[in-house]
Amino acid sequence: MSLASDAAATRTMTMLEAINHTLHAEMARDDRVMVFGEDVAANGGVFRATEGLLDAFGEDRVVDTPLAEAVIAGTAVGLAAAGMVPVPEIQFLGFSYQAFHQIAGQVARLRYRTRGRFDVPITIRAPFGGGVRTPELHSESLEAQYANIPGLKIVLPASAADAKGLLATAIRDPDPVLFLEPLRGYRMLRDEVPLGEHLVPFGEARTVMGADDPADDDVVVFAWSFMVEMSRRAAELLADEGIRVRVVDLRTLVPLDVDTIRTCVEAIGRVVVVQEAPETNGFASELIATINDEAFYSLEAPVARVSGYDAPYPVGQLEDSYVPDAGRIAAAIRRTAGAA
Amino acid sequence: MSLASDAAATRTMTMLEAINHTLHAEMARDDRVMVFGEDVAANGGVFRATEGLLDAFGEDRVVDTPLAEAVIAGTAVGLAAAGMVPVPEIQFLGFSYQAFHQIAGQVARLRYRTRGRFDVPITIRAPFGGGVRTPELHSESLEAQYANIPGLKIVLPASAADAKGLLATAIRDPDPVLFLEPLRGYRMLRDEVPLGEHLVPFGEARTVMGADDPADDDVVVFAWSFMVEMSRRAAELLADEGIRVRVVDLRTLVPLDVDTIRTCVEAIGRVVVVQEAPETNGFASELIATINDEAFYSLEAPVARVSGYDAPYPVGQLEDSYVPDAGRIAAAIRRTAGAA
Amino acid sequence: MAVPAAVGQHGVVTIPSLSDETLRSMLTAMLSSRVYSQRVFNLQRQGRAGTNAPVDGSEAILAGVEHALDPSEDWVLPQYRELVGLERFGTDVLDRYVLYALGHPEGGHIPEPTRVWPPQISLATQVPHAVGLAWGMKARSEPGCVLVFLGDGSTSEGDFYEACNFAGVLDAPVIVVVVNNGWAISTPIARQTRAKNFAEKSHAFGIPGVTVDGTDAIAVYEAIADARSRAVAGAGPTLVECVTYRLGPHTTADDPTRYVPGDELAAARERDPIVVMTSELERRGLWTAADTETTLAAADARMDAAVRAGEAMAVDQVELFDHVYAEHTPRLADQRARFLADRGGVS
Amino acid sequence: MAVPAAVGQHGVVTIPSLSDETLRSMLTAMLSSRVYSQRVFNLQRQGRAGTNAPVDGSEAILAGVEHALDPSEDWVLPQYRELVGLERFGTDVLDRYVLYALGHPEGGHIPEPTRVWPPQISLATQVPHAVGLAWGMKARSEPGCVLVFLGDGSTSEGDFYEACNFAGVLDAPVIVVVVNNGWAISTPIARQTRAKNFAEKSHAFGIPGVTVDGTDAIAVYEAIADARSRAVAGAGPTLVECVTYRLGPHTTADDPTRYVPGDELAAARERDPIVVMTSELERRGLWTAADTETTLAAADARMDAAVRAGEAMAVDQVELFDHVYAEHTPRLADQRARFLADRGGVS
Ligand SMILES: Cc1ncc(C[n+]2csc(CCOP(=O)(O)OP(=O)(O)O)c2C)c(N)n1
Ligand SMILES: Cc1ncc(C[n+]2csc(CCOP(=O)(O)OP(=O)(O)O)c2C)c(N)n1
Ligand SMILES: [Mg+2]
Ligand SMILES: [Mg+2]
Repeated sequence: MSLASDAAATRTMTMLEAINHTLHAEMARDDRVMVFGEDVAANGGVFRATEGLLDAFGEDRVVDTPLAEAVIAGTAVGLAAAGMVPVPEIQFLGFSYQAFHQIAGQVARLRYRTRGRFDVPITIRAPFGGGVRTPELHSESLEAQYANIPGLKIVLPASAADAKGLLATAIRDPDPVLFLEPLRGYRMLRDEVPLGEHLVPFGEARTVMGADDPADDDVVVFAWSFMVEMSRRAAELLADEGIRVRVVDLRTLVPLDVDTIRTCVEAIGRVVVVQEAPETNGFASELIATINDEAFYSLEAPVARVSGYDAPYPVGQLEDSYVPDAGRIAAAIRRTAGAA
Repeated sequence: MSLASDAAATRTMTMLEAINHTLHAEMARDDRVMVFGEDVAANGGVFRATEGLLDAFGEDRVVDTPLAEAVIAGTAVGLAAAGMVPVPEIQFLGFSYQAFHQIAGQVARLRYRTRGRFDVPITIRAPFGGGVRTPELHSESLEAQYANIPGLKIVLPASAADAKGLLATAIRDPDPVLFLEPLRGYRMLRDEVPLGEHLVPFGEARTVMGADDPADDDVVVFAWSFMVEMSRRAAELLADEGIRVRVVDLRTLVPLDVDTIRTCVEAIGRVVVVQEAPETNGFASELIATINDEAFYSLEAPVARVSGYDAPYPVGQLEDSYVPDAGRIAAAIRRTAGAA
Repeated sequence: MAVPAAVGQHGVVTIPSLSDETLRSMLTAMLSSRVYSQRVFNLQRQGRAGTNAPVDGSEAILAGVEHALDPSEDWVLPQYRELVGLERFGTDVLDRYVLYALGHPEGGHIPEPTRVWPPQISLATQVPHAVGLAWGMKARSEPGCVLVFLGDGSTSEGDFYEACNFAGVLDAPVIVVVVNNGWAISTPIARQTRAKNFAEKSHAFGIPGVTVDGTDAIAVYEAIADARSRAVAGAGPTLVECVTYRLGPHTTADDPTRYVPGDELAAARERDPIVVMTSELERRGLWTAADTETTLAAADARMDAAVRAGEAMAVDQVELFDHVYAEHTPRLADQRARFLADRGGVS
Repeated sequence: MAVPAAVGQHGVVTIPSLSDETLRSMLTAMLSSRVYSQRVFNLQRQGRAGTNAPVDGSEAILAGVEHALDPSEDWVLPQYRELVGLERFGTDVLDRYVLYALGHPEGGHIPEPTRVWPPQISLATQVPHAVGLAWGMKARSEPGCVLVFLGDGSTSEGDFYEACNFAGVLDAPVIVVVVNNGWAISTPIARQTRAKNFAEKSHAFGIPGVTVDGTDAIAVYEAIADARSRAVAGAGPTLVECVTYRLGPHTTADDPTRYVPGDELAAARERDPIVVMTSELERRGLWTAADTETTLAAADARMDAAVRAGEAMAVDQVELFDHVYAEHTPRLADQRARFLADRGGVS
């Protein structure tokens, strides 16, 4: 097989497979990459995202840590300063709260505090998100709480191919990245993943559905992570009703692809933003503020937010009512399409 | 002195004096109230906010804790369950990061997890805010990171009288309250404080400046904490230029006084929001989203945000450029007043 | 890291305070808790319950603890594995645990006057809560003490240390029970710490620490009774490490064959706490095979009823807005109203 | 909590490894660090510098540490009080500390190859960093070790425990130095912990712990040299408690007369580390009053230069946007551009 055909080859993978495949590839590419966290070695991670890494790269580079998130994030700071490329896993994003002081106060600002003495090529991987009947604090969407912290990059893949392309970019990035993986998408999201080198740059949104010319669409939906899939389903429902919906996957919240947002809003004028997080001060609020800054005069109707509610993420029997689904998203799109 | 005149009596106090006075009053009123934290007892707090409490109420109710924020917040949960009214202090809000998992994951949801078995009358006091040349993590404005967490109330007084009225309300409130005190306002803000019972309800904004009829104002500024004072100064600058500015102190971000916001925006149509926090996903974003929901059609210009920048709170020689000042706020108001 | 030879040997010694009735009650509790746990496990397999963590291996610890405490005065804060073994504290504990496993919101609500908290998922966060509660009881001059459970893995969290250290300073009436079952999911204790054992961690706090054989209900009972008498006498906290071995998977979501050495597990099964206690009580003539039959049948019937009641308990979806605050904030009230309106429109 | 009688008595014993030259160098460093610290303190009083924390009482600890380490291989992660006493690691350390005190952004930038980190304000967060750095050095098979400072108060933070525990598991080449100066602002050690002493906390991690007299530079040197040889030999971490007494206020913002018992302070002044070391070296004929004069004058001159250079170093306000990311994100670039435009307009 020639190199060219190699590079073009793809395979259908779940998002989980794509992540695992990428970790293998990046560890093989760069021997400074270290994977560590709770249950990542012998067990291959509680979801098997790190399966096989221990066998392939040995116990010096794939390390089970004690059950202590702050020191997982905190040692990453020291490892980075030692010249390593740490890829710690926080078993569930909700438990990054235990490491908040290290992530927000230290990881995010090591470069700033030391005025560039140290690069901070840390990629913190963590699954999150609802719909899979997890116990407390396993499903919480916390991206907005991190987005207010300068120095972090916040990356949320919504397809298997992007999981590869964005994770590889994250690991090679000299800045700290929160790489947030949708629990519900791990096995549900399956698509064609390039087998060769595949890098998706940060700050470039992806159009998931929509007309060639955005001006031909009626409403644009901005979403990230699993809500992209939900928005796509909503858009399909509405296609039958003749409402043309553009679905844009933001991919990275920091940096944000303001150009694509502006272009879409200017062309379409009607916007829905979808998030799993609680409404108040979720990242949707920032998007609305950004649209207000960038394209206020193009808006033909208020931007609609579809969010989790301002209640803690609930128990199993209530969660389907909490997390936005295609029906709720479709209703918001319909209202926005029809607004005066 | 009759009770009536007592109730009407006031004294000029700094915000710090008002806080201290209120802690004395609330501890005297309710013997379940306990004050604890780092250096709050013998030292009376590093700013003297808790001065005299140890002598007045004894070492069982005014307690120096070990240097460990998570257990300060975490024991508050247990104390609340035991029927006490905990008023812990976090020495600087930046160190609430060390307690984030307890505040966000436990304090905020004890009621929810137990379906109302336990009341959570916890008031966490913490100073924050810039302009006073503090070391790292002493000045950070983190209100937005907390605002995305359901179950908390977020209260930020901007005057001495409000410090009293809101703190008394917080301590008597059955829900957990983050009570955030502006470092720069501790001694700089001085006003008339009622000496008797004085309760300021949550969720009622305060008009600091403005015409009797909001429709007579040109621009409305929403702010909280020390930025209210800065906005007032900006408004005074602009009065000479003939721009009539309404300054509204939101006082509590959760709950938010949506009615006042809506009324002002409908009447005035031009809005500036001021915050010290970094721009991205600060609480200003939520306000813009709220205005988008509630009064979109009344807006005559994009809402202007005046914020700290998307950089960590800087060192002393840079901080005056970082924190919004009257000049920057005035410029934004001017632009908004003149926008097409 | 090994159990000190001096404590918790299998030759159980009768101590006067333990009546035959109590011994029988302990074994009954142990057998029952295993049944309850297996039934909840099976519910998950049948798609009727969420992820849950079986008790297997911890039965003696739970029986020892619940019999050494006074349910009318003492509080228990569990991690997540213990709710099937605290029936002496009230029948609610199991009923609510079943609801919890079924994903019902009321599963978190253990009603007054039962002095047990719901499961804690955010590991070790319950230790500060326990210390605060004990501090509050002391402040109010209430009798009793607080007992908090956490796993060997959870001792690595900062909250455990911060809380035990503060408990020492406060002389708080709290008993911190480390259930050392050898594993934190797939992580063995050797990767969790180099401490000689978990009781040694008490040196960091200047409080007493003891290690007991957690497969021996009587040894656990004695250690807890001792710690309790110190706590209620104002002598402060105790750290009690109970050493056992996790006999099942971590949770319904786990495959322990990936990492648990088979021989280690086989050896542990020889010391199955239920086998140990059953043979001891049989030896003393306090128990027969028929007693086991009766107990298992009663536990099954108890669970039938709990599951039936739990599954019959309806949930109104609008409850997701309740208990966020004492009263809905305006915004939450608004969200709730829209939720009801949308539902009205859709259904 | 008292210093164990067996260690760190004042009768200093000569050990072969400490040459006269080293002993003199240590005292020079001690005297200098106190001068540096006082000068920085005074800058704050004059409104020229921000809040800062004087070194008084810790000089022997710093001198012992810096002389026992190898600046070409080892790293030091300070808390915030130590930057005036690490000149052996490079002249940058002090120069940058002066900038730091002046509120200059470059104060955080200690340039290569100096192996010292800037001050840490978020207490105990530096301990995980040190463990990570030591782990990384081990992973890269680099020589040397990492030494991290924290105060007695800071040992109450979860990060300290989590990090020491993980260091034990990793056998990381790290030395954790607890500077026990009796106080955390106004909180005395008796309210910080009931542990017998801070070295005892090592039991929780299964690592060696030692307590030394922190007013005795030679005792500190020996303890650190010993810990270092173990670390670089692959024998893992050591916890070293250095007991001293804070002779000054907590920081420029503090009034210790509110809480420090006068007699306790007076007793501590008798053991002022500089007095102890000076009289010891005088006794040995290695030091005279004239040496003190010369050293103080040199330190003053050194500070004059550092302050002059620091105050002369301009800051462009636009630097507040730098080093947030390796490259400005578009939004930050935009904010920066607006900042420059506004400035252009205004000035
Ligand atoms: C703070 C936190 N981190 C991680 C997890 C994920 N997690 C759930 S159980 C578990 C292992 C707990 O081990 P241990 O404390 O020994 O208790 P055991 O399950 O053995 O009873 C982990 C890592 C969690 N629930 N909370
Ligand atoms: C996480 C955190 N909490 C609180 C503070 C505020 N603070 C600054 S210094 C200090 C006391 C530190 O005492 P210790 O660790 O003994 O060091 P020392 O000042 O005595 O050298 C406190 C509470 C802080 N800087 N960081
Ligand atoms: Mg375990
Ligand atoms: Mg100290």
